[in-house]
Amino acid sequence: MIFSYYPGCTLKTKAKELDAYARRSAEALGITLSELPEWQCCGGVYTTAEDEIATKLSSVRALMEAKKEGHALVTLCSACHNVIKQTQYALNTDDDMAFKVGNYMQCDARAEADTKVIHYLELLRDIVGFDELKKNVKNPLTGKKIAAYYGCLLLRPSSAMQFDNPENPKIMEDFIRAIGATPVIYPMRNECCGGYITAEDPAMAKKNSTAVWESAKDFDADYIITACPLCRYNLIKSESPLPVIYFTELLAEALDVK
Amino acid sequence: MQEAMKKRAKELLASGEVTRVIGWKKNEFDYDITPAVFESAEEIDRDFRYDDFCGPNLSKFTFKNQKNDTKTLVFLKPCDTYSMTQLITEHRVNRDALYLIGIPCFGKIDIEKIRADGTDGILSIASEGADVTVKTLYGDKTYVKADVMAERCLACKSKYHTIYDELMGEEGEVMETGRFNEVEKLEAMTPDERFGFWRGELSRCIRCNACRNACPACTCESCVFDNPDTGISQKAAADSFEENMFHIIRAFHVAGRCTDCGECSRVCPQHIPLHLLNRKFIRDIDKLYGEYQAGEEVGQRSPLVNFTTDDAEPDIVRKGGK
Amino acid sequence: MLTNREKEQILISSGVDVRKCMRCGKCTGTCPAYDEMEYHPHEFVYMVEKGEIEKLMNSSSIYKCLTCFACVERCPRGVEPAKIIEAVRLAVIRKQGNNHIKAEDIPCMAEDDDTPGQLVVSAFRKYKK
Amino acid sequence: MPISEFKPKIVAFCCNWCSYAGADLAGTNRLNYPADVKIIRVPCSCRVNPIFILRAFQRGADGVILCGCHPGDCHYTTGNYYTRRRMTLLFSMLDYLGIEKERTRVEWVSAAEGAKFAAVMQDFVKTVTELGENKRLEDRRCKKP
Amino acid sequence: MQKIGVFVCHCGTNIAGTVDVKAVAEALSHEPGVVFAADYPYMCSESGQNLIKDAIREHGLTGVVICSCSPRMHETTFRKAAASAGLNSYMVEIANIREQCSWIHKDMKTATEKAVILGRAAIAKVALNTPLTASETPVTKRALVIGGGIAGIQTALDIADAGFEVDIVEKEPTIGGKMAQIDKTFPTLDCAACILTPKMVDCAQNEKIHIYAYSEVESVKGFVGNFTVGIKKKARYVDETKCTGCGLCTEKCPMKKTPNLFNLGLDTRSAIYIPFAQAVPKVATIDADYCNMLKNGRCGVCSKVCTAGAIDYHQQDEHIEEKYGAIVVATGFNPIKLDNFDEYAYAQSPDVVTSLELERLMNAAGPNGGTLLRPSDKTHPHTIVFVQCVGSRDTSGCGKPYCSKICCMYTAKHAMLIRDKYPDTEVYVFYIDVRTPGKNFDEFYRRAVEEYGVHYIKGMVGKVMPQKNGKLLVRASDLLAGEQLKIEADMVVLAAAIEPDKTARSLATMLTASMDTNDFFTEAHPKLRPVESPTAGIFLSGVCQGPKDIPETVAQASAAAAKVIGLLVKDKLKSNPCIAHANETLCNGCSSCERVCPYGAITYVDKEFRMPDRTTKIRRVASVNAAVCQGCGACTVACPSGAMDLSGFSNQQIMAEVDAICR
Repeated sequence: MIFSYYPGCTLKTKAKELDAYARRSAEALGITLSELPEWQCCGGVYTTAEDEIATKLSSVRALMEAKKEGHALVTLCSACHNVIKQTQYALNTDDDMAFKVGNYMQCDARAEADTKVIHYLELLRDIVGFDELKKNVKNPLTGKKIAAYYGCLLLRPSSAMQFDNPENPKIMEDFIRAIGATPVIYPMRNECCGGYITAEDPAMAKKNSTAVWESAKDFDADYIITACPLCRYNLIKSESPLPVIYFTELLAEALDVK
Repeated sequence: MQEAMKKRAKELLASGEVTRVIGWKKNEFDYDITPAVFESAEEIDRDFRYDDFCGPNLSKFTFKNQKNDTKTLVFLKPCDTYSMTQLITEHRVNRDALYLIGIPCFGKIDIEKIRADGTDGILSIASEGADVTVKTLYGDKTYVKADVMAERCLACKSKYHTIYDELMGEEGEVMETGRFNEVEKLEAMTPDERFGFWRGELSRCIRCNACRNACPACTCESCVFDNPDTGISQKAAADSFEENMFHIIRAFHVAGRCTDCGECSRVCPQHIPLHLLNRKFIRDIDKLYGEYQAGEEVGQRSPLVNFTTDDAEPDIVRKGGK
Repeated sequence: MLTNREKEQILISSGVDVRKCMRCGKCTGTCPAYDEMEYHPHEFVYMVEKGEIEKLMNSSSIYKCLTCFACVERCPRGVEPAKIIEAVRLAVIRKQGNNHIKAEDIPCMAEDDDTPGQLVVSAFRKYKK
Repeated sequence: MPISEFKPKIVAFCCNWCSYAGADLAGTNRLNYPADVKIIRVPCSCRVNPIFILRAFQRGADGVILCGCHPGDCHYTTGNYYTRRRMTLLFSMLDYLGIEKERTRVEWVSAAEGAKFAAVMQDFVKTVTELGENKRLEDRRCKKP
Repeated sequence: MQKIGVFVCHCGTNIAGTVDVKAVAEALSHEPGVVFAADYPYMCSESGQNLIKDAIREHGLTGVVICSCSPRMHETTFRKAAASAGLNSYMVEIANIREQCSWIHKDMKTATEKAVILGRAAIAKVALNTPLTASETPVTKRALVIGGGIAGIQTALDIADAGFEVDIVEKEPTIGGKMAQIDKTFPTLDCAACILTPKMVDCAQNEKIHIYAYSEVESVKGFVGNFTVGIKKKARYVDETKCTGCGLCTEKCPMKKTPNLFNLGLDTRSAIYIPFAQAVPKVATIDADYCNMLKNGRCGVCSKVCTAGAIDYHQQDEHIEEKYGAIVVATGFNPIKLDNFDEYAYAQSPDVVTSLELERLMNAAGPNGGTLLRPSDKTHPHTIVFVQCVGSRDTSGCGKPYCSKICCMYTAKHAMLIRDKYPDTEVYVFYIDVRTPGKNFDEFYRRAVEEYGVHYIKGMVGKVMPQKNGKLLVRASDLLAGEQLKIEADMVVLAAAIEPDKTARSLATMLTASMDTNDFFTEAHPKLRPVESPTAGIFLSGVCQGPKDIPETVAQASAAAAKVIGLLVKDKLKSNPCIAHANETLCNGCSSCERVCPYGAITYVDKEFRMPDRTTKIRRVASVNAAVCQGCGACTVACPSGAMDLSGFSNQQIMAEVDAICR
């Protein structure tokens, strides 16, 4: 099965491992991730303003590119996923936005950007299936207590993301079970790490991130896993005593392709 | 087949099982065939015909000439059985007073197609298998039957008989012959083209009522267009509106009941393809409410007196879905 | 009448109908940036409705919002306070010379070897035009 | 006739139980919609015969709209289900004959939907005004000189 | 020769403000057939009506057109006026120039022109009106109440008290409804069971009342005065007539792990059960999903211990048909499911409960025998947080857009009861507004604050976070203090919005009674006919019509009963004469009309017709039962020959209106 793939900038630089493990694991699961021939940076964060058009165009281009390729588009970085999904949602629900974007791109933007976009975790859940994944695990991570950290970007706003229950998600926990480990459920798993505020107010970011790992630690987790390079950065910067790793690394380990 | 039919008809008359026979008879020309009532063996021997010109649907004729107090034998082509079944569903004929014999049909010939070839002064026509031989004042001509068959027969929907007491010949099957192709062509046109097409056709209507007279679904005691109390009665269309009105309402009134026998177009002296209106309704019904063939079974519920709670909204037309 | 024009701009830019707010304060109850903010999400909504845009524009609160969408997700009236905050911030940084973060700030960020590119582009999107 | 001057004639058939009451509610709430709309009260949308619709066009209407209770809410239980089928087929036939499909419409308006009634009428009048005069189903004898 | 009178009403300035009424009267006076035209400030006033009556007598009017408000307002008034002057009341037509003209148009010229056209249409119609006479149908003197909560109970008792038979259909094994689950009632704090159970017993003992418990309405046919209702008595596997309610079976039943639905699943019971001690009828029921005997044929203990021999494992659903003159809907409510509100951790922590669950937790007959304990560890809670408006006033799509009305008061009650019984427990109530419009309601709420020291905080809870130590960290805003609060609570109580019972929607369809977008039944008029459905013969009682508390429910229940009694005391009902009729000479007998008739009002008869050639012919023709036909007109369009027509809305009349409007 072939999917178009949008890695995003960070996965080409500081988060190469997130990308590499994802590709290797996909291959092991019989999924071909075909990187879009042309893509630009998503911008890192979605601009909600309705009079901001230019900042949304890179996502629109990625969507159109994927449509041309004829496959559903898979993303991996939480930020890229959030920006692309929110852009697509705006195109579909806001006529004015669709009109303006169409003018920029000289096309019927809504129709040409209607590619299905799924996150790598959704690929595992909906295409591969966690039961099937479990069968492919060669190296189950039995006994590991893992705290899934969702952060904000995968879940919210749920109207656009349609990813999982935004207040009580289970996709990462199901993933953890599939690779043989034990999920740890803790209340801060869908609260913000501070995100980009670390550039503006590092202390604030530290406070937010600390609250997250403290909560995970409180519930006896061994590791924290995430899909977002910035979440991982903030958690590490805030001196998390728990190792913070990308979920794809655990996946690769479980599939024995690390 | 004709001889077998005659023999059987005479048998039934002789036995007293029936007192009347409805079939076809030849008039002045070979191709001028009309429905008729036969009440004696002599009449049958003299006039009874069954050949490739016996197009008229005997169901409507039966409806018009029915008698309750005596039993009538009616010969029905596959087409005609659908109409007969529909008439029985609607309580328009008395099944108990009828003895129905299903007969095969191999497609009827459209004399207009022979004439269109420039063939004039026809003395006689004989159809044998795939060949049609025409004797004229100016010599003989031979046609391949498929070339001169009526359009409605080329798109025949069924060789199967939905009702009979007795079947002569072999039973046929329901067929798929692309009878909606013409409708689809029209649907694919722009509204302007469609408007032009239908204006061109309907403007030729002379309101002779031939379609209404021949139609086995048009059996109203009094047609709304003849009844001065309806406020829409009209004798002749005085305006293009009335041409449209008559045909829209006629098609609407038979929608869900029309068996697509094609009599309307066969009898139209102006050659208006009226069946394309009825087929449009059939096609919409099939697509929107599920396949439905009127006259398939006695007691069916027509889609227009039926519904499901999740039917399509009328919006579907405006939005161009379907 | 300056404020009315500004208000109009905020409403158009955010696409938010502030009049839908029923003053429950759930947005603020859930905001992770609460302690660092002078004006809180519900106050943004209320003050924009009242037309008190200038106070908001002059407050550092506009740079403290994490765009985590917790307020958007949990608002029972579908008001979307985060979009209001972003619209006010944009109204500020779109003005000439008002970039909150400057290109020269990048090297100090880049000094840190682990800084993901995602952080730099996000910060630029939020604080610079 | 220039579009700006063109005032369409719109006939609205409203069922007594839902849509006529919805129209009344629009009035009670002073919700404006164009005066081009004239309402005819019928007990149920299923009372509307296709003949009435054609008759309206014949006599000079530029648009005909039918309003009834929402499917499932018919005062007579099932009337509007028949309306729905009849009108879908009729509208499709008119379209097939090349007659503008925007001139006819069915809308479900409940007794509580005064605002919807006004909005529907505004929209319908706008649509019909843009289409202009009904030419394709007119009867020239019924036109004023 | 038509003699039509036209009467244009000013309705004060309601019409005259935007319509030139004199010009309308003048324009309409020239219409064919019109012999009299006048305008008057208030046509519906006595003097206005006299003007009409005088004109009818003086000019010998054959038809009357009144240009006024909606016929839904005053059609009956004017019909009566006409009748009293000797004109058949169906010779009156109304042109609606208020709701559909003066109130929606601002420009005098436009509105006047439109009023004239509407008047013309009414004149064109009235010219074709025919005198109609209403027929009469008998009334079945028996009422059906659907739902056996406090609303249904009160309605049934009042109807029975007036001497009429009344049946209650209740889907649960016992009547009592939500009130039976409640511990205390506001604002008096008296015990719910103490005031409810005597009424339940009254129902059981009243010989006019028959209770179909554990039953559902399956079908409704007919019309006001003459409903035929199909009732399904679900199999309870216990013979109601034999069971004495001794409860021995429930003690001996080995399947003790069945969720106790009466306690909202907070504890368990046996598979054969009596919901609660005061159940009516006090009869056991077997839960087929849990009973071993019914599931796999192994057990049979209850049958062995039952001395009355009441257990019947082979019992089948029973289908009953009954006739009623009136039907009262009292289907009540349920708290909404909280799936969309996981920020409050309802699914994650057993210590987050709904208010109704709290009622059971505090009830002496509840899972803890009346001692309030945390569900998770059965310890005494020291801090309790109440969250108001969970899913109420919610337009985000997660909850309900309306105010559930009862939550403010029951929360004050809960807070007060807890502080009274456990003074060491701190109680916080997060509110958006405290709504207390009711007799002694605000005083009650103030007592909670002033006497009992309940902490009311204006603001909303954003998130509830279960902690490792078993506490619930509540993050909320205090809007008045301008603070973000973090409270470590032992329990969180959610005031979940209430919604109509799920069975109401399908019932509404059966009854052809309309509902609003929230699935509450619509009343015939929001102010003036609040307990009647727009569908004749259907009445509304309790929360099925909109959120309300117990006092209001009981008041409405009695009001509905009064309306039912008003109907049942009549021996006959006049029926609407605007019904279908078949022209036999045109009828084909094709059955199209019969198939679309929702009331089965059409039958066929064989009729002899004389033919032009002096022979006779027998034909099948349609015949309409005037008592059954409701006048929808579906048949008139299904009929291809135009034989079916509708009195009062005939083909000719409607086309005359079309013509007049398009003129």
